[in-house]
Amino acid sequence: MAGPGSDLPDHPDYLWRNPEPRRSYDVVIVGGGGHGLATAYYLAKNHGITNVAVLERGWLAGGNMARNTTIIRSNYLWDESAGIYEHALKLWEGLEEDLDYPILFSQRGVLNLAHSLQDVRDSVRRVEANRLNGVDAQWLDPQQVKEVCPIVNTSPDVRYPVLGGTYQPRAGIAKHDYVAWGFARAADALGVDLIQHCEVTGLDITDGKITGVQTTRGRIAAGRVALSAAGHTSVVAAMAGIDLPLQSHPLQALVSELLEPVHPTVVMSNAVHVYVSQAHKGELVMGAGIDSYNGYGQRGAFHIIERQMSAALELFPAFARAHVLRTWGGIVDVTPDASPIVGLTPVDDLYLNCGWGTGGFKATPGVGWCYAHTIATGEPHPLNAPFSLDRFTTGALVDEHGAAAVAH
Amino acid sequence: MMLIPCPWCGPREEAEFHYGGQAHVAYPSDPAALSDEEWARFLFFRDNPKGPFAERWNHSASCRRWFNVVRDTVTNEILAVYKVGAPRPVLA
Amino acid sequence: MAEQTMIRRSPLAPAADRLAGVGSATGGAVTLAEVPFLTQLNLRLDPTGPAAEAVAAELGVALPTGPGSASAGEVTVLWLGPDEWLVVGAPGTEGELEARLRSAVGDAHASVVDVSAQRTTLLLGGARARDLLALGCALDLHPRSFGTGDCAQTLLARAQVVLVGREAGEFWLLVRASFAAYLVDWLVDASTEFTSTELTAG
Amino acid sequence: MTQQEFRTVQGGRIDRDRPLRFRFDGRDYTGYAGDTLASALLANGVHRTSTSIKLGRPRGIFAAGAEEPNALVQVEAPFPEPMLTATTVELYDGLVARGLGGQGRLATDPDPARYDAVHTHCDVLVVGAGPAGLAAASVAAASGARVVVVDDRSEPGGSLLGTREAKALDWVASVAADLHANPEVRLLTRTSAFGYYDDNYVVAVERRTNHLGASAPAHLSRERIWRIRARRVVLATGAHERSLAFDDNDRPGIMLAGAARTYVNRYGVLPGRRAVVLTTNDSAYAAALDLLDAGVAIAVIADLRPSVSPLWTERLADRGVEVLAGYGVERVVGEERVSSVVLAGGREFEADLLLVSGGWNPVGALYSQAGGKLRYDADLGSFVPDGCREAVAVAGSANGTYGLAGCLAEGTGAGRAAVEATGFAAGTGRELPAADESPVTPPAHTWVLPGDETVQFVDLQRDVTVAEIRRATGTGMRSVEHVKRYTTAGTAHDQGKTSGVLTSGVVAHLLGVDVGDLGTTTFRPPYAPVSFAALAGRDRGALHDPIRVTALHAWHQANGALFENVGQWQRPWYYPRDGEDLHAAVLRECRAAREGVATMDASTLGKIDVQGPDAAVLLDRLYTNLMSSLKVGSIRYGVMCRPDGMIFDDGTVIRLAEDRFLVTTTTGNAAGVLDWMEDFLQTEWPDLRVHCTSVTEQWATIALVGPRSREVLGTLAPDLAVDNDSFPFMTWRDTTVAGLAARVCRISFSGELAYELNVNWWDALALWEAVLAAGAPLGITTYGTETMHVLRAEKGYPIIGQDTDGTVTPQDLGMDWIVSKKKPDFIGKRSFARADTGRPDRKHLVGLLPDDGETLLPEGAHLVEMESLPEPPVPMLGHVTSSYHSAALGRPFALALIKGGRDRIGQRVYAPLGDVLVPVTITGPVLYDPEGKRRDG
Ligand SMILES: Cc1cc2nc3c(=O)[nH]c(=O)nc-3n(C[C@H](O)[C@H](O)[C@H](O)COP(=O)(O)OP(=O)(O)OC[C@H]3O[C@@H](n4cnc5c(N)ncnc54)[C@H](O)[C@@H]3O)c2cc1C
Ligand SMILES: NC(=O)c1ccc[n+]([C@@H]2O[C@H](COP(=O)([O-])OP(=O)(O)OC[C@H]3O[C@@H](n4cnc5c(N)ncnc54)[C@H](O)[C@@H]3O)[C@@H](O)[C@H]2O)c1
Ligand SMILES: Cc1cc2nc3c(=O)[nH]c(=O)nc-3n(C[C@H](O)[C@H](O)[C@H](O)COP(=O)(O)O)c2cc1C
Ligand SMILES: [Zn+2]
Repeated sequence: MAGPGSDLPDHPDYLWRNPEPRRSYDVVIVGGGGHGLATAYYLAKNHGITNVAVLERGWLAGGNMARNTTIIRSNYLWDESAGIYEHALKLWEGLEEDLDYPILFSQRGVLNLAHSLQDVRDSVRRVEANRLNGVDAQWLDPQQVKEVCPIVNTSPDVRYPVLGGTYQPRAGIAKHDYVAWGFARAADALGVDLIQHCEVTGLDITDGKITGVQTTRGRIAAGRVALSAAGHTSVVAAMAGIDLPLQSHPLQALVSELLEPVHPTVVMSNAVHVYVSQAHKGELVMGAGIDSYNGYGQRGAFHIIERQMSAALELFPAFARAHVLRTWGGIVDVTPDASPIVGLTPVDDLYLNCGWGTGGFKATPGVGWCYAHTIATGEPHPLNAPFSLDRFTTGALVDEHGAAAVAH
Repeated sequence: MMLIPCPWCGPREEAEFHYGGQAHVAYPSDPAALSDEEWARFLFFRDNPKGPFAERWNHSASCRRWFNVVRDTVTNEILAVYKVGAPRPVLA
Repeated sequence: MAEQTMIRRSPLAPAADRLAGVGSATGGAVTLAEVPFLTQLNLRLDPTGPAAEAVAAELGVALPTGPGSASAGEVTVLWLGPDEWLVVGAPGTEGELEARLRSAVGDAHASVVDVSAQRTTLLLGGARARDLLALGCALDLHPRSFGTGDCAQTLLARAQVVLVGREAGEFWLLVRASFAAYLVDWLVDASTEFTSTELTAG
Repeated sequence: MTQQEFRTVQGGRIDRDRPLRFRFDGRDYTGYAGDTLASALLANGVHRTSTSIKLGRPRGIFAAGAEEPNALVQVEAPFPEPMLTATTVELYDGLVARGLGGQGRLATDPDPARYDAVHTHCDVLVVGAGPAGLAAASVAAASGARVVVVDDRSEPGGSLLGTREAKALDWVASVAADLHANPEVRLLTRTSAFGYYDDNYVVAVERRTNHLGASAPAHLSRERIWRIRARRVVLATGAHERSLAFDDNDRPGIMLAGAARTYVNRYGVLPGRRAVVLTTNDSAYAAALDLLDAGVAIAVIADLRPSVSPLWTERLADRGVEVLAGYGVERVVGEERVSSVVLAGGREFEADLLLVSGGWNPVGALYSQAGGKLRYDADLGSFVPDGCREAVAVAGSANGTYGLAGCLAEGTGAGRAAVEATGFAAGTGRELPAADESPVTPPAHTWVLPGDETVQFVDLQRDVTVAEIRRATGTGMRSVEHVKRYTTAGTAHDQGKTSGVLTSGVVAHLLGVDVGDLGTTTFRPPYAPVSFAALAGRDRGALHDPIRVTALHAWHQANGALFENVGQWQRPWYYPRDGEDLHAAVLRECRAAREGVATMDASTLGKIDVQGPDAAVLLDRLYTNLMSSLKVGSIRYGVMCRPDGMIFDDGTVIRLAEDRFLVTTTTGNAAGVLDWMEDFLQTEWPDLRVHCTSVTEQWATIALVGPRSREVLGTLAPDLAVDNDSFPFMTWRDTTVAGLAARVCRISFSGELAYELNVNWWDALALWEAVLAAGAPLGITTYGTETMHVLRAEKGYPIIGQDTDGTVTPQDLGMDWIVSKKKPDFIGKRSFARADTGRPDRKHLVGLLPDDGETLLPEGAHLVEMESLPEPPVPMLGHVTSSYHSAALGRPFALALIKGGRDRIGQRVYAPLGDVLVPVTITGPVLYDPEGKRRDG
């Protein structure tokens, strides 16, 4: 009998070396999460820069990459966001082949539910913008929502009834760890050194230019340094005296036991605040809201979980007797406009990629691609140019929450 | 669920409070005199330390008072509670 | 005036039967009733200033300076915050009481706002009253921690309430009028637990 | 129906007078009250419960508690529940279950049970009611402190229940009786503490009625979440026995030695007839003796240690049992059930049971969640507590203390220290029972036995073998966290309770590193699975989120209103009459307002009383326009921005006195605006002498709108001079309306002559009925939010949150006039000087008229410049924020935010709708009565 997960493809037998850090690299990437690994891979692959080290303070991809709900979509409101997320989605569509690694990318579609008349307006606005930006998107009425996901409670006996939803058929999920390992293996094969348990503790700057990093495994010289430290970016940037408009918050998620397939797509609801998919083995994977305050503890408060479950049962009464097996938390770096910051810094040859908050997994290949370009050329890639740090000074924000687009 | 000691009501559940972010960020006395960079700093840039952080809380479900707290952002341990306007206490 | 009171409708008038039903369904383990139309004045002033003394003199009772309440005759003063109180009196006395308070504070910086209709009051009693509250209120309601005369603003079932310990193990629950019907739904549902003596765990 | 052939003749804590019928995998059985599904199955000779998840290998009952990795079952009746462990399902009459290899199945019918949550506070929380926990509770309770004791089993006693320690069991009973009798103590059985959060907040789930099956009382919650806030916590959670990796160590009939002991002693069940014992430590000997006493033959004891305790060897020799030191298991024969066991060297022993003890793991989950550190104790061969920030202590075998006397002593000490720390003088607990203790021979530290790694299981539940772990380390992985994710070890239902440390051990063994350096994977809540329904509790449906209603809500309901959720409020959306749809109803309601008289309940608007000598100063700083110049008796509309210059709320301000204003806010923002004011008053400008008080529910507000509204007001308010000169626009009067004290404001959100009548909440219904009665001859019509929106849109009045989205300045809305040039500063002013807010191509609020005079543009539609769409990305000009059919204009119209919109007035742009591009013409935002002639009636 083939049980759940037994049909999952086997991993390669070999992933990475565990090299000792060298004294010097052309590029040092701080943070071995999905973004850091993808950046290293595209630096090597697209730009031929292979004398690269990815320095990771813990185990590789053990930060948010290990703990996200893996939702991938590109149906963002603003042109700037649609540009970079759609670029990422297109890369996702070829990634398994490119990395020669089974990443379980499943385009099962993502539904974003609307529960108020204003949600409906915002949703239609987003769908219409998506279409004009070449992003697949549909507005579904409650009946159509029910057809896409039959277990959603579309009856009016819910506190905030479902008034419809947006649907992106090309959106979906992938297996987070496999994605990280796929990028890691490919980067390693191209000569990138992946150095684990190597925490960056200082940034060496001379005459406004970065020259290397101090680490728990000694000093490492670097021609260029690229930050990819997600929730810890403020801490690392502070080593260069750079303040950032970031706040790091706890964000939690949880899984149920393995269940027979009940949930064919991904459902997200901002108003009722829950997002759910059923992963390949059969566990329900669910995300909660962020804790309101800053936190670096990789854990969140319990009432957030209770709220999340009450929201889940509003939408999915069938989940009542499912069980929570495990909850966990990550540290998400949130910007004032809920859009990322990718580009140059006031320090020469020091680059910045952060602020993806609750939604940067889906960007992994896209941002890796653009960030690698930025690092290799010293100029922002056109797709990340709008996400510069100086938008906070000019006011040209890319306000994704103001426009009621949903995170994750 | 933290237990936050309101200086007026005593310890209460975190859910009764609103978070107010970094403490000691004064509204500039003359915004017009600030450069765009300085104004942007006031608007958007806040400390985000890993460790003790002086921050504001409002006891919104009860006495509606704002007060300051020094909390370790790693452990959530509350190291000090003090009133608005008081200087950040020096912690050993 | 009398005529006017006749046509007044308290927020929970339509729920009166359901509230009474809780007492009978639980055999008195939990009792609920609305105490409508209480006079309620929101008072703000500096507790260390002369206005505080003047008000105390006028009401015949000192303003509580921390979570708690104080009573004098028909007037009960509930502490809401370090410079804020709710002065509760008999129905229909809001005009007179407001005038008394205003004249007592004189020129001091103080505010008196009639909020009598802002919140309505529920009287909760019965041997299981505390257990009922524990189903939605995070305060420590053990008699050692919260007894007669104690007063706290807090959340009950995610609605903001002012909770006051009254005589004989009863409680006042002051709730904003717009939340009152919801809170009653919640309380009635919560009381299901006590509707039978069989296996009343906890 | 089978007889319970494997039931002992007597003994056990089951009630032999209460037989219970149940069905498993389609066959009917009986068991007794006090059984678990697992013990009842074993009593009937059923070991094999399921097949393994990936490899489909037969699997049986392996443990006797929450740590069970194998015996997963699906309950089918009385109500489906996916994936439970047979070892924790208490038997009840009528239980129907089946073994589960892979995925559980959710019910398709709604769950009829109730669930709830309750808060409790205590001085001391004791988790675990074994000897250590009960000893702690006993001293703590005797001090008078408030004590809560939780234990996940059906009765207190912990692992003592699985022994025949008569004296200790008597002690358990007397302590339990003491605790039950003490009003300050709550002893909760069937309650697992599953999460340890900040500030000693421990959450537990109590299974209250499940064991009653179909006779569970409906008025009680089935499961309850206990939210426990404890001043001190004592964790006495015991230890879990672990297995060893040897060939075919997953066969049905292989069981943890301690579990077998529990089945015999607690449940009166023989887990087999003849057993081989494999152990690394002394504990399995006691198990072997108890099994012998119950009639199970012990074929041999294989002890991996080269030298074993002479004491135990002697005791077993007395019973004719051979102990082989330095021996392990080479092979297990029998697929569906162990039939014999081959030891290293080839000796084969016939047996239907193989008892294993690979050592003990103190249960460190909650401690670790509390932030406690774990340290590897090489002598014990396990991870033990090593310091924690929270006010928590660990006692008993959870602390690595495995002897009974030690557990009792440690529990007592921890209980005493805990109460003393909370300020109580420690009392004297029940006198501890004497406990004989045999000297302990140190355990062997073995993880893997020689053999075929592909059939040596580490995580039974996830089918993870030593070979797979080797493959993981072979990829380059060095961290147990990686190995966990690569192999999925520890990620199943049991979260690796018996396998986690073993996994670390095997990795350490394969990498040749110290297991202490490697550590464990992270312990996360919940300690044991918790149902979604329990976590959701009663917060479902109408109780999911508070519903706020106005004083007139019942009237609206009785009169057929449909409602719109606006934040937590429910507002009448429109009032359809027979057969009307939204469109028809709204056209009718609008017409009434424009041509006759109409009325709506506007009570949800936020209202704040702002008092004090500096009230005007405060408002001047918060609003973009000047409020200090407002005259007493007058009203002014105002807008508030965030410091970034974006609009955040709007509303009217009425001046009641020199030092007193009444501010109204949007429905959704009342609390936000009050917080905003308090924030500035308390933290920025404490020198301002101002007090703010919410009066949202104090006042009910009824809008009376339309050219004939004056007539209605005139009839209702005989004392009020209602003519335009006496009562001009944007003024207010206190008067009597329908005999009720009322404040009447001349405000219009529709462009028509209109009033807002404010009375206190109690009088709202009386006023409303009076207004309807007085207006009846004029055909007064009630209207809801939709009509309100149409009327204001025809006038170009924006709705904050609909026509704005947090990126819109007052200037973008064409409201330069509301941005004071005179005031030196107000919140938001500085941001208007930033580069981006000065851009000429910012989006402006404009009107749109579809050229065909018929198409209703969807709200959210975008506008483009071109007549036919190019390939994406298509440059967009902006989007439709509001769009309606207008009765007054006789056509649909819209409001939109368009790039440089004000400079485009008169231009034609296009709205792509599906495949069609609808031409529309940009106009100014005010489409109805631009001269404002209708305002005065
Ligand atoms: C619960 C949760 C759910 C989420 N759900 C989704 C979702 O559904 N869809 C989606 O698109 N996104 C989601 N996200 C967000 C997404 O996970 C992140 O945006 C994304 O993973 C961030 O990029 P990263 O992978 O590089 O980050 P990380 O994996 O966090 O990588 C950063 C790395 O930097 C390392 N580091 C930090 N400081 C140092 C230092 N000084 N020296 C060396 N290394 C250092 C860290 O250890 C870490 O490994 C979710 C996040 C969480 C927490
Ligand atoms: N000989 C040995 O090597 C050995 C090893 C281990 C234990 N023991 C014996 O076992 C006993 C240990 O006593 P003890 O009091 O430390 O532990 P215990 O195992 O007797 O009791 C712990 C209790 O806590 C419960 N529990 C665990 N986690 C829980 C949670 N999260 N929520 C609710 N309940 C939870 C368990 O179900 C159990 O009932 C002693 O008698 C000791 O001699 C012996
Ligand atoms: C998409 C996804 C699915 C997961 N599925 C499971 C699961 O089935 N079982 C499990 O125990 N954990 C599962 N986890 C959670 C991990 O075990 C772990 O909690 C998470 O990676 C965070 O790491 P930490 O808890 O070790 O800090 C899953 C995580 C993610 C992101
Ligand atoms: Zn307070």
